[in-house]
Parts: sequence; C-alpha cells; structure tokens
Amino acid sequence: MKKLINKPEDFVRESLEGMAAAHSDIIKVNYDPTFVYRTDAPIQGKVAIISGGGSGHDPMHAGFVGKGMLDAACPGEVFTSPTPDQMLAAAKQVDGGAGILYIVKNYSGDVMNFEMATEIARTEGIRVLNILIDDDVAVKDSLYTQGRRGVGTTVLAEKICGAAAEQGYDLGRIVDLCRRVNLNGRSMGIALSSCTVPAKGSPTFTLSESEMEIGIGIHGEPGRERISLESVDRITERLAQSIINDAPYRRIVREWDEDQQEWVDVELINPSLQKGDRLLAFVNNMGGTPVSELYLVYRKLAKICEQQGLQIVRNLIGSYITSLEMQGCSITLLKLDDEMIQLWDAPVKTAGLRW
Amino acid sequence: MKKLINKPEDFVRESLEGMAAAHSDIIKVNYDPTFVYRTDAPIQGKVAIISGGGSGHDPMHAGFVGKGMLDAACPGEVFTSPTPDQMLAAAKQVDGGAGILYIVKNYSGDVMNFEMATEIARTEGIRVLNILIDDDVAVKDSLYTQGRRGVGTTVLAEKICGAAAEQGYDLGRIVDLCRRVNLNGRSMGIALSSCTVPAKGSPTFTLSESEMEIGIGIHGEPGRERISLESVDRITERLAQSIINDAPYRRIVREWDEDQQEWVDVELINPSLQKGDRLLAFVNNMGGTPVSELYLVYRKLAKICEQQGLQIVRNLIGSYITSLEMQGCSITLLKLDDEMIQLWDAPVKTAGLRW
Amino acid sequence: MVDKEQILQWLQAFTTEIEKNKEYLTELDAVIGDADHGINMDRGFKKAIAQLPNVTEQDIGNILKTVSMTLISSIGGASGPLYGTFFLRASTVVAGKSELTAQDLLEMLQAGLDGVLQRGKAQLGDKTMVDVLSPAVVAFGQAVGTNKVILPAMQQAIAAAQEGLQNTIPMLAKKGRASYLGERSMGHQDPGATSSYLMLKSLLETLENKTQ
Amino acid sequence: MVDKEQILQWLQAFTTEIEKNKEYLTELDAVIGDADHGINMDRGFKKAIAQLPNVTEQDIGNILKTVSMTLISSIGGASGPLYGTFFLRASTVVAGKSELTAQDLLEMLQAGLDGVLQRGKAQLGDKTMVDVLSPAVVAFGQAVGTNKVILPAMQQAIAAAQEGLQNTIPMLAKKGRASYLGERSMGHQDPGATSSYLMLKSLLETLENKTQ
Ligand SMILES: Nc1ncnc2c1ncn2[C@@H]1O[C@H](COP(=O)(O)OP(=O)(O)O)[C@@H](O)[C@H]1O
Ligand SMILES: Nc1ncnc2c1ncn2[C@@H]1O[C@H](COP(=O)(O)OP(=O)(O)O)[C@@H](O)[C@H]1O
Ligand SMILES: [Mg+2]
Ligand SMILES: [Mg+2]
Ligand SMILES: [Mg+2]
Ligand SMILES: [Mg+2]
Repeated sequence: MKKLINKPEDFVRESLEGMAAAHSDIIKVNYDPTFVYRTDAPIQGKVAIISGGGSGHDPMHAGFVGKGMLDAACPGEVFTSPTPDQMLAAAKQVDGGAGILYIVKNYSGDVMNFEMATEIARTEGIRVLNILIDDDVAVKDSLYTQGRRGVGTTVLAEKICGAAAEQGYDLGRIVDLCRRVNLNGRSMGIALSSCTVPAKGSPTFTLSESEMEIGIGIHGEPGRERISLESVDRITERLAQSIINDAPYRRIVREWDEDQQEWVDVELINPSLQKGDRLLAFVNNMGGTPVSELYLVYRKLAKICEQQGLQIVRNLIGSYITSLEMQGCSITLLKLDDEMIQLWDAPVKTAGLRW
Repeated sequence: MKKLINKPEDFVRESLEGMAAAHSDIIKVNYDPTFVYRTDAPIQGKVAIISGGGSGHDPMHAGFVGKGMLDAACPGEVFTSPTPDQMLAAAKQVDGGAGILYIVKNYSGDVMNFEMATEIARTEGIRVLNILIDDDVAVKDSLYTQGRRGVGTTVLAEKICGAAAEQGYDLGRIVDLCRRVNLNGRSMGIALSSCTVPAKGSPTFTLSESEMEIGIGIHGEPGRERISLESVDRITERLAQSIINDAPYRRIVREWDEDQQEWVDVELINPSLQKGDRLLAFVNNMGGTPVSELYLVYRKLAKICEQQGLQIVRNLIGSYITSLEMQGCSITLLKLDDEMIQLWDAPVKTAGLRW
Repeated sequence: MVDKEQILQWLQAFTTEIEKNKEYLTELDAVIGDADHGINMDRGFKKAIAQLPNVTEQDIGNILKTVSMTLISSIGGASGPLYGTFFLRASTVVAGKSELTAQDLLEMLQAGLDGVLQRGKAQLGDKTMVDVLSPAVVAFGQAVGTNKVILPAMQQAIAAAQEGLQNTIPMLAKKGRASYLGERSMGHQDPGATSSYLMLKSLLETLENKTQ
Repeated sequence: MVDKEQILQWLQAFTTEIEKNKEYLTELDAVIGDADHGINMDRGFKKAIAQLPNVTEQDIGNILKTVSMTLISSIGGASGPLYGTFFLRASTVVAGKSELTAQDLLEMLQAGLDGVLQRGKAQLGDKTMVDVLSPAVVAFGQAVGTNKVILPAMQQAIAAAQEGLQNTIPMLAKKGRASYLGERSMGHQDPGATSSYLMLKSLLETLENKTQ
C-alpha cells in the first residue's frame, strides 16, 4: 500500500487534524464524536445544513464546510457511514434555531444512521429534516431495491442549499430546493484503477492494463460492468448518453413528516432532460486522474450537449467527490433554473470550493 | 497506459480545447503557435506576466492565467519546454505597453527557449525581462552546473507578481519582487509512484511496493535517491528539514540587462530560514495523491515549523504543480514579508486558483 | 437456561470470531461491497466488549443495551445501525433478567430480527443478513415449540443459518451496496449474512461449552 | 566536395535514423532525464524535412536555415534550441553555397558546435551532446588539416564521436536534467550525445553512399 500515512487506524483523525490546522479561519473540528463545523456556527436564525458520510471522498464533505455551504460535516471511517451520535452532536453545535437539513446520500448505511440521528434529535427538540440524494444512473432498478446511489449531485446540492441558507431561506423552502436539485441531477462514473482502503491495505479490485469499470460508485466498489479500455471520447459518450437518455426515474424514498411526526414514504420522479434545458456540467475526478484529462472529458461532453440541444451554462471540473486515489471520473448533469443559477453563483468560502 | 485520452499526440491540444470551452470567461487559447491568454488582454499600462513550460503540470501554467495572476501561458508538449515562437506570440498578444516579465523555471530547455524569445522580442521592440525560479533544495551543486530546478515557488511567484501587476507595479518593481520571492522560497518533493508520458506509453521509472523516490522534480524523472517507504511523518520530517536546514544558496544566473542590452551573469544568494520567520507553507500534490493525505503532511509540517520557531501565516494545499498522475507530494516554504502577504491575499480568478 | 455469564461469554466469543475472520469478511465485502465489513465489525465489537467490565453486575437487558449503544456509535455503515438495532431490541425483551429460558431466548432473537427488518426494510431473498437471521429464528422457534430444550434448538437454528448463508450466494442483491452491482452481485456470499452466521455460531458454541 | 543533394540526403537519413531510434533515445532519457528526447527529436525533424520540398531550389545555407527555424519552433525542450542553434549557425557560414569543400564542412560543423556551446554553456565533460560534437569536430579538423579529403576525415570524426559517446557513460552530469540526479547520473549514456552521434553517423553514411 503506497500512501502518505502513519497508522491506517489514525488516518481519518490525523487528516482532520491537518485540515483543522490548515483552515482554522474556516472550520473547527470536534473529536469523539467527530464532526467538522464552521468557526462562526451557530448562526442565529439561519437554517443549518449538515451532511456526512464515509471518509475518503475529499474534499467532500468536510472540505465543503464554511460560509455559503455546509454548517457541519460528519466524517465516518473510510467509506463507512458516520454514526448517529456524530450527527446529533453536530446538529446541537450548529443549531441556530431555524432548523436543520441533513443532506444524506442514498446508501443503506448513511440512510439508517441519519434516520436514527433524526429520530433522536427530534426527541431532544431539535428540528431536523432530511433529503436523500440518489442520482447515479448506473444503478438500474428502483422499486423494491436500495435504489440509486447518491454521488455528484450531492456536491451541487450542498452548494446550492448552502447559499440558500445564507440568503435566509427557511427550512421548508430549503428542503423543497434540495429535493428539486436532486430530482434534476444525474450522474455516472467510470474507474481506470481501483483504490486501496488504508485499513485493508490492498486494492478493492484489480483491473488489467486494458480494462476499465463502468458505472462505479464512490466507495472503490466495482461497477456495473467491466469492459475494455476505450478512448476518452468514447467513454464520455457512454457516460453522457446514459445520463441524457435516462428515462423518468420513479422511486419511493423515506422523508420525515413534521406534521405526522413520523417517517413517510414519498414517491419522487426525476423528469428526463429535454432539448433546450440549461445545465450545470460537472466533470469530477475520482482522485488519481490529472486535471488535464478531465478537460478532455469536458471537451467531448460540451460537444455532445451542443449536438443534443442542451445548453451548458455553468461547469465545475476537478476533484470534489473522490474515491481516495482511484483513477477515473464521473459526469453529473444538473438541469438549472434561474434560482439555482443565482444560488450557484453566490459566494462560497470553504477549503474545497471557493469563489 | 491508463489514461482518459484519445491519441497521445493530440493530448495537449485537446486538453487546451476543453479548458478553453470550460473557462471562456477567463481565458482564450491560440493554436500554432500555442498560448493561453486572458480574455481581457492586453491591458493598457499594466505589466504583463507570462510563464510557460512543458505540459503535464496542471493547473500550472495555463490554469493560472486570469485576473490577478498570469496574462499568458505557453504550454509545451508534455514535460517539454515550449518554443520561442510561442513565447513571442504570447508577448505580442498581451503586451499592454508597460513591459513583460517572463517567469522561467530553471531547466536547460526552458531557460534556452525563453532566452531566444527574449532576444527576438527585444529586436522587435517589446520590453521583456526574465526571472529564473530555482528553488529545489534536492539539487545539491550550484556553481558550474545547471543549478537547482524551478518547482513549487513558481506558483507562488506567479500569484504574487500577478497581484503586483494588477495593482500597477512597474516592470522594475515586479522584477525585484519576483527575484525576492525566488530568493526566499525553497522546495523539495518525493514520489510514491512514477507517471507515464502519453507519447511514451509506459512509466518513466518503476518502484516496488516498498520503495519511494526522494528529491524528485516535476517531470517524472527519478529523484536524488531511492529509499524504503516511510511513514508520512518521517517523510515530512525529511522534506521539511532539508528545506529548513538548507545553507545560504549561492549561484550565478543569467538575466537580461536593459542598459547593456545583453545577458549578464548575476550572483544571487538565498538567505537561510531564521527563527521567527513568517512563512507560506505550500503542500503540493504531484497529481495522484488524495488531498486527505496532503493534510497529513501539513499536520506534521505545522508541528515541525512550530518546534523550530517558524510561523506559518499562510498555506496552500492541493494540486498546483503536478507531474501527471504521479503519487507523491512536495513542500515549499516561502519566507513572507508584509508586501508579499498583501499580494498573496489579493483577489485572483483563474481556473486553478481563485479567491 | 442461559445465564448472564454465558451471554457475556457469547459476546466475547463472537468478538474473537470476528477478529479471526476480519480479513475474510472484508474480502467478501470487497467483491460485492466496499471492503470494510470485517474492519467495521471488528472495530465495533472490540469497543463493545471493552464496555462489558462496567456492566457485569447488571442484568442481561442492560448488558445488551450497552453493547447496542457502543455498536451504534462506533461501527457506522450499514452494519452499525443493523447490529445496533438488533441488540437494542433484543435488550428490551430481556430487560431485568439474569437468566433466560428457551422462550426468552427465542423472543430475544425474534425482537432483534424484527428490529433489523424494520430498520433495513430488507426482505427474505434480498441477499442480506436477514437471509441468515430469519431462517435461523424460524428454525429455533419451531424447535423450541416442540421440545423446549435450548441446545438442540440452537443446533437446528445453526443448520438453518448455514443453509441461509449458502443461499445468499446465487441471490441478486436488492438491498445494501451489493444491489448497485445488479447481476454482478450473483455468485458471491453476502458479508453481513456471514457475520450474522458467525454471531449465531458463537452463541451455539458458548452453549455447547457449558454442557460439555 | 559535398553537394546540396547530399546535404538533403543527410537530413533525410538523420530523420530516418531518429525515427528508428525514437524509443531507444526516449528510454535513455527516461533513465537520467524525462523520457522525451526521442519523441522531441522525431517530432522536430519530421517537421523540418517536411519543409525541404519548398527549398530544394535554394542554397545550402537557406536549406539549413529552414531546418533550423522549424526545429526551434517545433522541438522545444533543451534539444530544440540546441539543434536549432547548431543548424542556424551552420547555415550562416555556408550561406550562398551549393557545394562544400572539406574546409567549408569543417567551418560549418565548427560554427554549429560553437552555437551549441554558447547557447547551452556546457563544457566538455558535462555529459551532454557537446561530448560527442566537440571531439568529432576536433578530429575532423585535424584530418582535414592533414590531407583535405572529406570521407576519411569524416571517418576519423565518427571514431572520435563514438569514443565521446562512450565517455559520457561514467560522467557525472553537470548540465541538463541529468545534473539533478547527482551521482545517480553516472553509468548511463547521455541521450543528447547519442542523437548527436546519430547525426554525424548519418552524415558519414550519406557521404559513403556517394563514393560507393
Ligand atoms: N437494508 C439492509 N437490511 C439488512 N441488511 C443490510 C441492509 N443493507 C446492508 N445490509 C447488510 O450489511 C452488510 C454490509 O455491511 P458493511 O459492509 O459493514 O456496511 P456498508 O455496506 O455500509 O459498507 C451487507 O453484507 C448486508 O448483509
Ligand atoms: N546546457 C546544455 N548544453 C548542451 N547540451 C545540453 C544542455 N542541456 C541539455 N543538453 C542535452 O539535451 C539532452 C536532452 O534533450 P531533451 O530530452 O530533448 O530535452 P529536455 O532535457 O528538455 O527534456 C541531454 O541529453 C543533453 O545532451
Ligand atoms: Mg462501508
Ligand atoms: Mg523534456
Ligand atoms: Mg461495506
Ligand atoms: Mg528529455
């Protein structure tokens, strides 16, 4: 295992220590339970946005804590959902009295842990709602299964909802906005190499020099299919077409109902992309790919969108939701409206995203 | 070779095409001769800052073109210095009448090509001065050799001089500032893996699972020494101590003399770091290392600096001067003064650096 | 009867079993998941049994509740809430007890299973730990209903668990990370089902030890 | 005498030689440099000879100047300015000529070498192309001084070049990328010296072809 680490079991903690030392103007870190939060939290009257998930996806989520984005992030062990006590402690730390939104990626672990946290928080009088992000079109089935994973759209939802919270949106509006971002975002990724979980010490899977994995997630897990290595144009075509041609996606998700004070099943449907739609095109690095290669992906993606009558009006290219040192990339296309554009453009100051 | 590319020979051009498509608000790209320049160039009365070098170091240099940093960048083939005609064409494009500074990394190729460009530019009536960056303490000898390579300090010099140009500094002041930045910056790097030049198609060198290279440059070349893999704390200790304990570094460099209208040899000396110095600590990704690991480097670096009475007042952590997909990192310590701090903090808007 | 001492021994035995199978469980998870199940379980159960010395004087309900709380706050992932909920629900039905009859044990396991089902919403055949826990609890219940003797009933349960575990191999995963793999999930044994099998096996071995 | 036709043949032959040795030169550069020397030379010389059809009617000076300009604007790296300067300086001393005496050829090579020395500031023993070019030009000059016959003089030059090339192996590099390696640069043949040797060898072979 080739990594810049000390002991594998200290990796997450030491990385957070380095982050805290480097960005003391933006974040503070609490250990046991572990969470990262804005130095200026709680902000009275502002809705607090909290996310969290396994570590190994840097800069997500801890790198997105700061003005204009998250109020707190809960990092778990590498690729392992954090625990309810972390989420609860984070909520208490940043609660400004206007309620809290948990942005949760749709993985059994994350969903269950955040559900437990939500249940406990509410018994303690903290107002918490949750929105699931499930945008990975590589996952085909929807009903009666875990459904689609939460990937690239998470980053965009955190930015857009963070800006909305900063602008004084109330919890109800932010929840609706977050749901809308999720319903309009779709992603898919590929890997040229596996990654190595520090505690495991060897790659999760192995690929020969001429193979790649299509439809991977962000946990170093193998994808939907293993195929022969292709040119970047062909790969981009695959990812883009899977996203663009994705049929309306219907599924049932569980959200907390404030009136009924219990979990309710909500049916949600992603509309398909349409000619004329304005898009945010997000080309994401899985970790080990040079940014120069991401530009090759973007080059082809821009051409495909133009051919299909889709208009890219914003873009984001770089390492934002990664799988340790995995080589590969993912594409996310988010259909934008005026409100989302204004919120996307709003200032943000975090370790991982800043303008 | 596992890369997101089409044909290796099209790599540099297609990557620039993607970049141009993605950042049309910031940059334009000219092909044949190839250079990247600010959309708002030339800016009358502003000194223009130009850099360039082989490709494969993204975001350097093209990703640093934009307000508050470079006016133009000349990308060569991968790891190959660009040619004088590129540099000359870039100079003509961005010349705002206040003179041009070429920031040149100290490699035979870069030095010679920029010298030729400078000579031709002057015959064409364009006022051009050059500053060499030579900050890599891994290179031991100085007199009678090529001397030290230009590495991490280049990024910092480009930011600081770019801000100065934006604030209206004249060419003489910017040249002095750039020289001062170089004299106060020192770097050293390590590699856990090699990288693969696309046109070559196989790794430049191979390392076993338990080996690493110490004192590497940024061209995928082997380093000063090959040793057994160590913990990140030990590696950071090595790099930091090599920089901190580096003796005053004396060498002769060639700069263009405007009065004599010819190349003159200038003797320069880097002062050593002293207790109490204020530093910018720059932990740079060689390309394939997750940012979480860079934070482990920073964590240890911050401790070492504190122990040595050095005060880190600014930091930069991430992928800024890379070697394609190489795994590893470099550390740069730049001694700051008030003027440099103010210029560092000044706004910048480029694809690779923004605040 | 199963006494408190045996419950403590079981928890210890399971933790040891997890430690021994840490790499194995992680490898199973590498194939159809994210290569952390053994690591997660090992971290959580080691922390849990480290708490046991503080509660040896308390009843079985409190012991299991302590285990549950530690699992919930230290495993994370899918197995954290699931094993956490298993022990939490199990603890409530044996609250106040220091020894358990066959019926108590059945109710305890049933409550744990119900908790897992409610938390994870998985069904039989989804290729999860439910595919081991559920047939085992059914078999145990039937055997207990017939002759009320714990040890042979638990042997029946283990046989069913083992069969359930084998059955996960051809299944197409519908819950958990393996579900993302679609048809590629088929042909591989589920890691969580494997750890659940080890949990029941440790219980049987603990019970057998006493009778020896 | 060497005529214009032979100069064109030489440039063609060298380009072919570079193409054949592209991987070899790149591998040499991978060991003590950055793995691009063969790629650089191949790119540059292919572009250069693509220009030749436009200038076949012109004198040797202009032909070499065209080559030089193309090399300068298409190789980059260290070898671009060095080979570019070599041909630029060479071109000036043979300006206007359509055939070259032994003395012309000597002056041409000497001027090219001087250009390389001035541009690169390397000295003999620094482990660069100078370690091939310099002894070759010296040997050629001595032979020309003695008997004024080109072919044997060029054979002498090649012998010296070959020796110079071998000599680069043990050297500690002081210029170019290999210098960063310090003592690790020792024991490896210099890539630029190797391409310079191929350049002279192509010249000899072109001259020999005619005499055959
Ligand atoms: N919804 C669910 N219901 C029951 N068991 C589940 C569910 N989701 C996952 N599991 C079980 O959890 C196991 C994986 O646990 P683990 O690897 O620790 O968590 P994660 O999948 O979060 O990495 C799976 O093998 C499966 O048996
Ligand atoms: N200052 C110099 N003077 C003479 N030759 C040099 C000098 N620097 C480098 N070289 C030659 O250039 C060769 C490397 O060329 P190349 O690989 O194309 O360029 P780069 O080093 O820029 O990648 C070296 O092997 C050496 O012979
Ligand atoms: Mg996990
Ligand atoms: Mg080169
Ligand atoms: Mg797992
Ligand atoms: Mg080279």
